[in-house]
Amino acid sequence: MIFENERQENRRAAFLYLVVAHVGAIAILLSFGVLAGFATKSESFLGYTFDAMRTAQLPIEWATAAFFLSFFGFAAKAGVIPLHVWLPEAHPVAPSNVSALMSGVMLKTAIYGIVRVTFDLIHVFPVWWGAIVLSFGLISAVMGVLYALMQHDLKRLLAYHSVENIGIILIGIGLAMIFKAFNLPLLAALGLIAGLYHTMNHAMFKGLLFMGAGAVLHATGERNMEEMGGLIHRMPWTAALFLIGCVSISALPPFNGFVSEWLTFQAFLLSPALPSPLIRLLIPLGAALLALTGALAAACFVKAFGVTFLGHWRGHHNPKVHEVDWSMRIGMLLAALTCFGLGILPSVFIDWMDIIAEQLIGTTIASSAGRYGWMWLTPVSYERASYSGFIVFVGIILVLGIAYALLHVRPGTIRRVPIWDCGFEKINQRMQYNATSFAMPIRRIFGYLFSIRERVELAPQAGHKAFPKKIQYHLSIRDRVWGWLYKPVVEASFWMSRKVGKLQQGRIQAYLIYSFITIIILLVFLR
Amino acid sequence: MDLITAAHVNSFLAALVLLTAFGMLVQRRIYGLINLFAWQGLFLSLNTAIVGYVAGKHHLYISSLLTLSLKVFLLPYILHVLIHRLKIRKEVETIVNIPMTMLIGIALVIFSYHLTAPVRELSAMITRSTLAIALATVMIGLLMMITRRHAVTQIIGFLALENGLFFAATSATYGMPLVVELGVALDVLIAAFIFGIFFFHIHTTFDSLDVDQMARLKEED
Amino acid sequence: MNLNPYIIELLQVLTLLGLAPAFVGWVRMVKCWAQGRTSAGLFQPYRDLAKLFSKEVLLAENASWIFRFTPYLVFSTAVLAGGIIPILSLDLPLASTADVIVIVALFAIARFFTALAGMDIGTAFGGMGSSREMMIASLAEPAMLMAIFTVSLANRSTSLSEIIQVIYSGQSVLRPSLAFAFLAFILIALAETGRVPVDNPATHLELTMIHEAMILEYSGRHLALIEWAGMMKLFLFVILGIAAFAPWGIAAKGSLLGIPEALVYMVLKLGAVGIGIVLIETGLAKMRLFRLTEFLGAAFLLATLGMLSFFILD
Amino acid sequence: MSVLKAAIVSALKEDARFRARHYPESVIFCVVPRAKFVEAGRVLKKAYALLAAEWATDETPYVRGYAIYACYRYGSEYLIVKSDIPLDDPVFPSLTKHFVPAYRFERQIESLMGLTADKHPDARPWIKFEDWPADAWPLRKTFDASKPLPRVQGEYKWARAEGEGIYEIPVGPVHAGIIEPGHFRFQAVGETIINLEERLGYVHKGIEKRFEALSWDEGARLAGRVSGDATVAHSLTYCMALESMTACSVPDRANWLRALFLERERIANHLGDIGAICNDVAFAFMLYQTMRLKEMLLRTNLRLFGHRFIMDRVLPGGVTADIDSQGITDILGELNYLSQEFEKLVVIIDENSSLEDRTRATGILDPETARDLGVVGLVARASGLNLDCRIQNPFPPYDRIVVNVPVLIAGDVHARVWVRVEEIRESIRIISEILTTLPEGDITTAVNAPWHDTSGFAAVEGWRGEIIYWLQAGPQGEINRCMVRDPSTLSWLGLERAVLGNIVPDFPVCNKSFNQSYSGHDL
Repeated sequence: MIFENERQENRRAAFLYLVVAHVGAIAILLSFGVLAGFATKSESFLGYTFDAMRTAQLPIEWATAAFFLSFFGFAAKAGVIPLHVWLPEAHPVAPSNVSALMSGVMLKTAIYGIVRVTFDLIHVFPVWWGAIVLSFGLISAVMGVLYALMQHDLKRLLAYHSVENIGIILIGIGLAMIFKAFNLPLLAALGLIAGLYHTMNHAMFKGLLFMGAGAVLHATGERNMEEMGGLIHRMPWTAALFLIGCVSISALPPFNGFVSEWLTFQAFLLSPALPSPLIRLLIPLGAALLALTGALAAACFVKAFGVTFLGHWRGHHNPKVHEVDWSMRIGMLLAALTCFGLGILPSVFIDWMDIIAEQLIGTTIASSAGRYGWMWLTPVSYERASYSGFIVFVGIILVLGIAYALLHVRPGTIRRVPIWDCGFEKINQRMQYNATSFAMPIRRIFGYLFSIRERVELAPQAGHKAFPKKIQYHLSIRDRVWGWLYKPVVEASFWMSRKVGKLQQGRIQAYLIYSFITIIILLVFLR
Repeated sequence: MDLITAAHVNSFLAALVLLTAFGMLVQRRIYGLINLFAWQGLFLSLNTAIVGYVAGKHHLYISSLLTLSLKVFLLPYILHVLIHRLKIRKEVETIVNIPMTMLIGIALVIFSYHLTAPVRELSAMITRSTLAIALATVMIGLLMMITRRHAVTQIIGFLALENGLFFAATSATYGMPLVVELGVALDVLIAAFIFGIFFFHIHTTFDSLDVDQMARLKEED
Repeated sequence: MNLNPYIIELLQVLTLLGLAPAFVGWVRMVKCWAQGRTSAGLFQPYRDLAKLFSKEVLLAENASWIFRFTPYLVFSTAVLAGGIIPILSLDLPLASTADVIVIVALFAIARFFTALAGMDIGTAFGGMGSSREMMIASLAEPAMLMAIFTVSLANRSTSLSEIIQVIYSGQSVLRPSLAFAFLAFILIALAETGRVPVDNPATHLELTMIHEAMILEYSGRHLALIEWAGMMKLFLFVILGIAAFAPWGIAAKGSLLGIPEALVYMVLKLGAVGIGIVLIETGLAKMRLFRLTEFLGAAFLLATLGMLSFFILD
Repeated sequence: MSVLKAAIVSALKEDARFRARHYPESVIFCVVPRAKFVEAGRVLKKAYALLAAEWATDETPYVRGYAIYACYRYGSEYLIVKSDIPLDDPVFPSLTKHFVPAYRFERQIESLMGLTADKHPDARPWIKFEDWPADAWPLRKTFDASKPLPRVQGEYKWARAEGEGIYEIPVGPVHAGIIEPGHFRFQAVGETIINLEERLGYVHKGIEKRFEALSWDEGARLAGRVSGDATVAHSLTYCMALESMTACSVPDRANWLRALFLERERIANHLGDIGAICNDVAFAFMLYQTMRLKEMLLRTNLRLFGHRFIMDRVLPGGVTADIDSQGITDILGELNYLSQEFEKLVVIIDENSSLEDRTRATGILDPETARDLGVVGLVARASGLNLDCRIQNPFPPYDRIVVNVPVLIAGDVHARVWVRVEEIRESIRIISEILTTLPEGDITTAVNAPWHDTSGFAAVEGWRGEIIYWLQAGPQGEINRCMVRDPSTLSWLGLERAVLGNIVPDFPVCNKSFNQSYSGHDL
């Protein structure tokens, strides 16, 4: 029955994808329509060129409409929460190379669209647009990675990570918009570059990961991580390259994911330059959310890699697993090398990208970012912060090599022995951690963001509750977004009618809440 | 003591008052709660004395002493005795989980800061920046009353709220007139006694200090 | 070319490698005294390491290269961090390689691979340790970032040597924001280095372990490297705290003579911190695993209050 | 007439025959036909009796066949029901439908005596391992214990939870600490324990079989070695069972000294446990302090009584160690010091919130489950069951001492710690009372050999709880069967239930708070 349910849910998701995609496309068209309309005063179709739109003077209401229409449209394409539902459904069913392209290119066109419309076509906008983009970015990042953690379908997991990464990109763009609105072009350029750098990074490591997932799927015929394990012994190349993807996406130095995340942090750290005290106070909390995202992503990829490639084979059937052929390996290798290159030579790439910032914001950061040569990344100034992926990499390798050499001057012996089994001797594949268990602590901590149902069924023995004969465990995790978005609207009216009658509660807390909320509202308006 | 140092000490004490307020918000044990309340009173009284010295308002010394004797010694002592007498369980139950309470608390601080921003810009006093903290303390006191279901925590929340008001008065206007302050102090004392009497009544009526029990008083529908 | 900075760099790394076990020995020693026991002495950790280095390596049959690679990686990230964080002097050629955020990330990569190594053998304990470690990390990281944020606000830099220079130049007075950040840092450091009340480094109960559970299958020189790196991590977190909040004593740029003095200061501070750790560890029981959300939530709260009070009060 | 006897008589009428050759006479002994064995259980269950023990005997030396016994407890009464089982049809009806503890008793009977429990839902062996030959039944007289057993292939079917995300944690039998061996199998999802199954028997030493080859006096020494940490209680129970069969009247001074030993054993073990529980939550300070106090007691034991654990000082007919007035002063002084030191530690236990946070609401065994499982001793008293042999059926000298045992209903680790704390306080008081009122006189008396075909029973409150011995004299007056029921046999069941729904890292502290004996269980 649950299976049936899920099928039904799949159908609903597919339907929603169609709806979202079409409504999104219409929204984008409408947005351009608005822009074009003001460009030519509806007299001809000449307005539909970017140059015309750029010069148009829009009243703020219309600009806002245009912006939100296009933001909604592109966000739907990019899978920004809460418009993400189609994404994890579409990715797993698509072939892996298509998935790689989808996340590599399609999501990026959406980012391109948002950047183009905002910075280029409208180019003068109020702060709160940026705040909105930033908020959506933060929500997408945190929720995306949490959803990903709950998955044990490898490709769904990666698909949810796209939601997270789009979020991180939007954080950079949102920051850039805020800075630009406050007329801080240098910082805006930094935010924008951070976002765009992450866009590029995401294309690389997500492509790599999807290819790796494809290789695993190809070799085992499985998408469920709970049925995998120990693949590193049979697919060493795929494992090593997939690991590079994992390290990159988890934002760990010296790979590329870290560079863009670090740049975003630097943009956050410069937010005290903003003139508005309230925004100054709120933005650092966003940085904390970004840090949370990074750490959760690391947890998620320890899970993904650890369960898929390490340990013992967990599956019930035992397929002949083999390494993929060279053409696939080379594809992954190229992506991995790019990840590595983007990670240790960021100043070179930023130099190339600066043209975008120059065009859109009118400032470059290359002058400061690459001032101390190709090895150093100094986004604002040398005193402020600096990072050298290259030296970090060389340093690690150097110390590692020295330690290894010193320890192998005298050849030490290594003896291969069975796993320590506490003297029990009958270890089996069930006795290792799995994906669901790995995510359980985080599931419990952030559980209120999902609708999680856990049930343990005991089949008792001969009418006794002690010593169960069969134990069945059920776990269902659902996305709460739909429940949060639409159900409340429907139920609100019912709720209102019920609650009004319940104001008489007899509870001190309830009365206090009423008065507290009243005080706050009064304070807001009387301020 | 020059003005700059005084301002520093003043803001440090404000920070400590805020810290104790948050401490009370997340504290699970009743004794810990009372001790934190006593500490808060101590910081408050020190702060009042310093402000009194800097501003040359000598009646603030009296309020400082009043705070010290009332909130650092007398009320905590009364509460200790009450808890001992009533044999209340040491753990305090919370309605909202503690990490969530912390986040709400942070939001309240930001909100108070936002709210007091205009005052801060107009005022020229050394204590003006602590106004936001004072307001936040008031709000956290209220939040504490909302998120805890124990009668003792309710009164401590109330007292913490009063601490915040007092703090606000010292930082915004260098203190209320002495008469008013004496009156407030008396009020607090009386309120504490009334609460004490209530405790006994709630306790004997419901055999528990859980104010949720009072929901039973509601008319059945 | 001035070679002095490079000599100092080397000196720093040697200090780290040499003194980290002594610091752990000191903590254990004070702990024994606090519990009314005789201690094994300051040098027991060295003897332990020497013993492990000379022992044969027993490797599980299905261990992959990740399992063998991890000890070296963990060790080398710790050593690299020791070259970046100012322990004795500000005159470090490597100092600008990485700011505090990168240093935190260096520890993160060590943790990432340790967690993978925990899952490599495919036992219940290893995976359990990895899962717990990553959970703690994901709660500690936001708090850590807020603490960094506060410190960098007060000192206008995230680079440690710059922070120390700002503090030395007297621009940064004692501020409530830094006091909050410092408190937060203490909680985070306890969590990151696996001390009581977050983890119990001395336990033998596999089911309760966090860090130890991940490295349960290690032996011989691999275990020695991991243990040594663990000692260095504790040492470095203390040094990080000293550098960000109380750097007085660390030799300024270009001052070779300041280094012996810096060493004396460092030893004194480490001694005091060791006593502090013991007081915490003796007075507290280990927390229930899911209480950690409150513990690290409190760290986040303190760090955020630090940030807020910077804007409100400073 | 006693309640239980009345219930049996009214339900079974003539089917129940009451036999006299069982001692002490206060314990009612009745024989019912095999077909009525379960009926008797059902009736007694209705009368709120608890199953205290179930065991089987091989009575071929009397040319009778096998027999199955069940011992019930209600308040201060004990009642033993016996059914004969023919040699050619070694099957007995199962009590599991009415009593949970019968689960393991009957599996054990099946494994070791080779009697099949009819309608028992679980056919897996207990104590006996899967690599024993299927027909190796050590407790049968035909079994030759001197020959080593061949190892065979076999498989033990563990309870298994199904569902996505379930994994198993095998812990033991070799543990990281210096504790006895036992295997725990968890079914868990992440940190949540879905099910725990114990597998014991790793310290099976064939003790019950060994008794049958010993003389009555040697038996007392073996009884002292059943579970080393409860040596006084075990040898005392054995001696009392034997003395009841032989109508031996132990000198009063010996009785008082036995109580002294018993209470000292209780204090020492409780101290060790409190420290160990705290150590399991990384509060090592407490461990070292309590170990210091425990060591002080043990050294005094060595000095005054010649053995740290007072092993072999309780023998049939009395005790072998006396105490002089200097010793009395020493102990009183020591207790005074102990009491002061201990109260300081209690303040720390009580005030330290981090410690309390770990112990409260952890590993809850609720009173209802505790009653179902029939747990005894301090585990029962922490779960609201007021069970203590020193009060309910006081053996001398407890009939002249007022014992106040604490009963808590929380059933969590904290309650089990607190029961121990209160018991230490109470034992300190009891020892002072014993020492001030210690009567003069002999400390030992001669014991006759028991009559053939008699049986004796004794129950003593050891520090873990009620220990039961049941002795049967053979046709020549030798030991035909010695049944040992350590409290662990019942209380181990409690642990399985108490940890359900807890998180994995809380298991060690739950386990330590039960601290049941492996050796006393794996007979």
